[in-house]
Amino acid sequence: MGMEYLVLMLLGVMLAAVLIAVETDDLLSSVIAIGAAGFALSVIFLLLGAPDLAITQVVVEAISLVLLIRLIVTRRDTTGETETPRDALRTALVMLAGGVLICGAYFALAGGQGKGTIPPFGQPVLAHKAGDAVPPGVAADYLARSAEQTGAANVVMAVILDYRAYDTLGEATIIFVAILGAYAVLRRLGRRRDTRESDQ
Amino acid sequence: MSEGMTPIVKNTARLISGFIAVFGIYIALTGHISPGGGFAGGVILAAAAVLIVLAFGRSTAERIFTPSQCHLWDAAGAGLFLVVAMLGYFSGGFFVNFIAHISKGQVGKLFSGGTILVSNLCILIKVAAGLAGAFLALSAFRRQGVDAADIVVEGGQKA
Amino acid sequence: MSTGIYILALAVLLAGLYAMVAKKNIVKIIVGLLAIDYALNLMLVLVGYREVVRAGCRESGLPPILAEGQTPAQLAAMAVDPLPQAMVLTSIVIGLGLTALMVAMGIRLYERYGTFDTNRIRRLRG
Amino acid sequence: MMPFVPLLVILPLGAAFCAVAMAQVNWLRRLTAPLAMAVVLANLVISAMLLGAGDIRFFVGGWGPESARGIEIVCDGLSKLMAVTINLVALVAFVFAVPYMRRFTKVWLFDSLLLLMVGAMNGVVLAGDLFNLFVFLEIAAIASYALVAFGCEAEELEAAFKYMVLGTVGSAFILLGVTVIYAITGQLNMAMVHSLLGKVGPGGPAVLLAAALLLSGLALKAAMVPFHAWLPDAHPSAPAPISAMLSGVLIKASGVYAMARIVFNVFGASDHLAAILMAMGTLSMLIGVLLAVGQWDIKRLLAYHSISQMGYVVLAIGAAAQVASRPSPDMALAGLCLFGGLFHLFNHAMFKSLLFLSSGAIEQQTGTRELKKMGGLARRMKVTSFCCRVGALSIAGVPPFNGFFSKLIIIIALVLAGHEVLAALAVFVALVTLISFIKVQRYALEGAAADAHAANAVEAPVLMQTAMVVLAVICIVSGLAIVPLREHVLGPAADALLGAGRLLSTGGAP
Repeated sequence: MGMEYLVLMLLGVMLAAVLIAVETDDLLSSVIAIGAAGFALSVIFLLLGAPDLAITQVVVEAISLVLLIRLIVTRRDTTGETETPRDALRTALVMLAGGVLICGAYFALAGGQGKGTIPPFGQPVLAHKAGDAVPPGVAADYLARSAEQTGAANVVMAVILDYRAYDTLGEATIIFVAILGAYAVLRRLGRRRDTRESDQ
Repeated sequence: MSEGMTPIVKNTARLISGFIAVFGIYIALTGHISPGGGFAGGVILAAAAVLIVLAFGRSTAERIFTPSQCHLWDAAGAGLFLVVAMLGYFSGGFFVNFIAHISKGQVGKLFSGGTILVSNLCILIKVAAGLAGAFLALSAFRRQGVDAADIVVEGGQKA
Repeated sequence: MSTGIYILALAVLLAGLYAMVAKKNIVKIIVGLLAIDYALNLMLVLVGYREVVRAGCRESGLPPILAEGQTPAQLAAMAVDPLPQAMVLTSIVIGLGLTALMVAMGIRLYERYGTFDTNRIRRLRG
Repeated sequence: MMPFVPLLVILPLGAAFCAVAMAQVNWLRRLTAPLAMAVVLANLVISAMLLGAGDIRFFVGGWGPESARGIEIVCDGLSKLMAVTINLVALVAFVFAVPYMRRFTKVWLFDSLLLLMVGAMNGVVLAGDLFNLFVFLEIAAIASYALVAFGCEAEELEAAFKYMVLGTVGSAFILLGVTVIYAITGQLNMAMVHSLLGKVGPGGPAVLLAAALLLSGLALKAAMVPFHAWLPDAHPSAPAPISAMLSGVLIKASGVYAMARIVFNVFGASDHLAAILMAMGTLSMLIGVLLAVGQWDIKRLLAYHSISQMGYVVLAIGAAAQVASRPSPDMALAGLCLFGGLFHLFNHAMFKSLLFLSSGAIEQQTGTRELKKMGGLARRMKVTSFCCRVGALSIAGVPPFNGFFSKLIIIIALVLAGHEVLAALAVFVALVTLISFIKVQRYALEGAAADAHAANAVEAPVLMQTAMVVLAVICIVSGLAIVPLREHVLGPAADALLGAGRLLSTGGAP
């Protein structure tokens, strides 16, 4: 029970860090604040029974921070933000979308056990009781049978690399394609100079 | 030399980077019995490479691993993962855990889980090489002077 | 109470969305991307979280890793959902890839335009 | 046939990994483009062979159908139609790219990124699992961000960044929608989710939230009108073969296809969803074409027409959903709507790729994209102008070409479904499209050359001509071969969508 409050508190820290990161004028502070949010997130993962994710989140956070600091450290942006009427419109649009989303989420969550709502926190479909409309889902199967079917003690790894290994092929391809894309964008010259000159 | 950071940082990096790399490999190897996995391990291994690039500078780091090698290992890791998946074709499907069909090993020991161990290693290689290479490419754009010179040439031709 | 956790996670998402759509600085946009990513990952893990009743009091669910001396049946009765965690792992990787690509583009844009301000990065009309 | 289905995804991905490794060796570097072409050709052959086979459900990892433990690959009529379209356009784009990409550095990066995009799109159309769909959508999207910026010029980077920001927001909505669906049902397999959503009550607030999130995310990817801001920048900035791929297939595979799949096969056709689709389709159709008329940059003009033409497709799909969700649905009419929509989707892939490729050829030979600076190209670039004319006549809906038939079917279906106003709007949009393309003909191909570049333009290289002629021939033939196409390709595709809809309307609907 106390854990719920702990998660709520950490979430508050995270929200504050994200808001600081979004609103502060200094880019370095912004990056450091988002790093703080990421580390708070990894603690939340640990509390919610996801140690795999906690480890991954910490190391990914470290690498993303290095990348972001690499981006800003030698590049001073002296110009302040310029405000145009379009920006106010965009802000209003985001606020509107956000309001709609929060309302939608509230109705989707409220009602507890009602029909067609998200199950309350702590009682997912997995924790199925007799009489529920929805069977416990595929996850119960994974938990009960992964040791017997795949021989792996870590069920998350069994899901990632055996049951749903096709997704992981996609995941590996994503990091591959993103890095290849970064290489493509970072080429010093996109077009050959000689041909361009002869074209003109 | 002006490249890289101070000798204190360099010596610390020299000491630590090996440990970081070994920890990354350990995390990947034991992914199927304890928290971790190939991706986290690969990122840790890449962090060791990033540390070397940051501490010693880009040209020193390129004596240890060149961008071309990074591409090669990146592609090799991804390709090997695909090969492991394709090997399952002979036992009747795609991505079949064919090793576990033969022998599962003892649950909780290192040699268990069939192809999960092998796949974790492939992902480790892929992620580590890819991120290290990407960081090398990014750090080529560090100094403003070089970048600014490029703009003038390009802009002059465009106009 | 439990709704509050979801709503707070959505608030983080909205802060990120606001930074991505309305902010004019490339670094802020990347920060917004990271925040959106955190919120999505958190939502997935929240959805898979489970409380168990043991000896009359509510406790948090176990991590889905078979420890020494545990049987799979115990795990199935008490562990949290492993599938959202697998999805989050993929989602974290996507976030890292997008961050790397965006940082690369940010470096090039700064080189071409000399600023991170997207109001000054505006040669196209649309 | 069954073991070949995953090859559609594996071959391009594996070839892309190989291409990156090959490019690190000097003497192998030139072979990446032939490798890519060979692989895409093999894919095209496989997908054409699949057309003859029945529906295939393939379970990855050997986990059988009983529990949906593994990921399912579904290859039904719609997937086959999309796979053929994707691989056909990709092959043509690769052939066109050989001479076109000579101006660029590090072409192997282009080859492997495009291969990854093709593989990912094949993965999208074969996915039978919501999260798998999201993963492949994301691969295709990331590859396209990088490809839009491939020239590394300021405008290209700017367009790519803008595209990337909006694309990421779209992906975030999609993932949130998938999360909500998983929270309700505990399943990710589309068929399982569909049957479980019937049990929890299709009108529940969480189900509506998930539908809204998924639809708005996919509408961002498909550049439907309230979300279209990125497309007119991103598509013209890319190299011509990539523009052809993006406008020709990417917005279809990762936008419209996924939307149709989710509306019909996951949520089941319902009145609200149909209304949303029809509204978005009509708005895109109108606003896209009105914005296109004023454009003088040929590639921007084509990009705005993409928005408008995709509006037709989404309108037809929405009308089909609306017909199918009526109390006593007329399935033949819904099938006719879908037939028109999907036929237009296929035709648009062909003629829009053709138009983008010919605009690329014109840009390369004259050095400009401004219509006013061209002129008289019909005499100097005979093959290119012929192909450009075929494409223009097709998109404008002039009788013997394929665009005419698909628009006609959509309009007839709309009238039959009782939407006379929308049908009239569709006719109006077709007329405006015609006017807009008469402008292109007038300024680019006819008249006198406006400046020295246009006056000195010569015909494009042979491979570029070949690529364009292939597409032009398909544009002419598919208009005439409408009956066999309906029999073997489009009919099964429409059935794939309506099959589940029929189940819902007789079974679980409240």
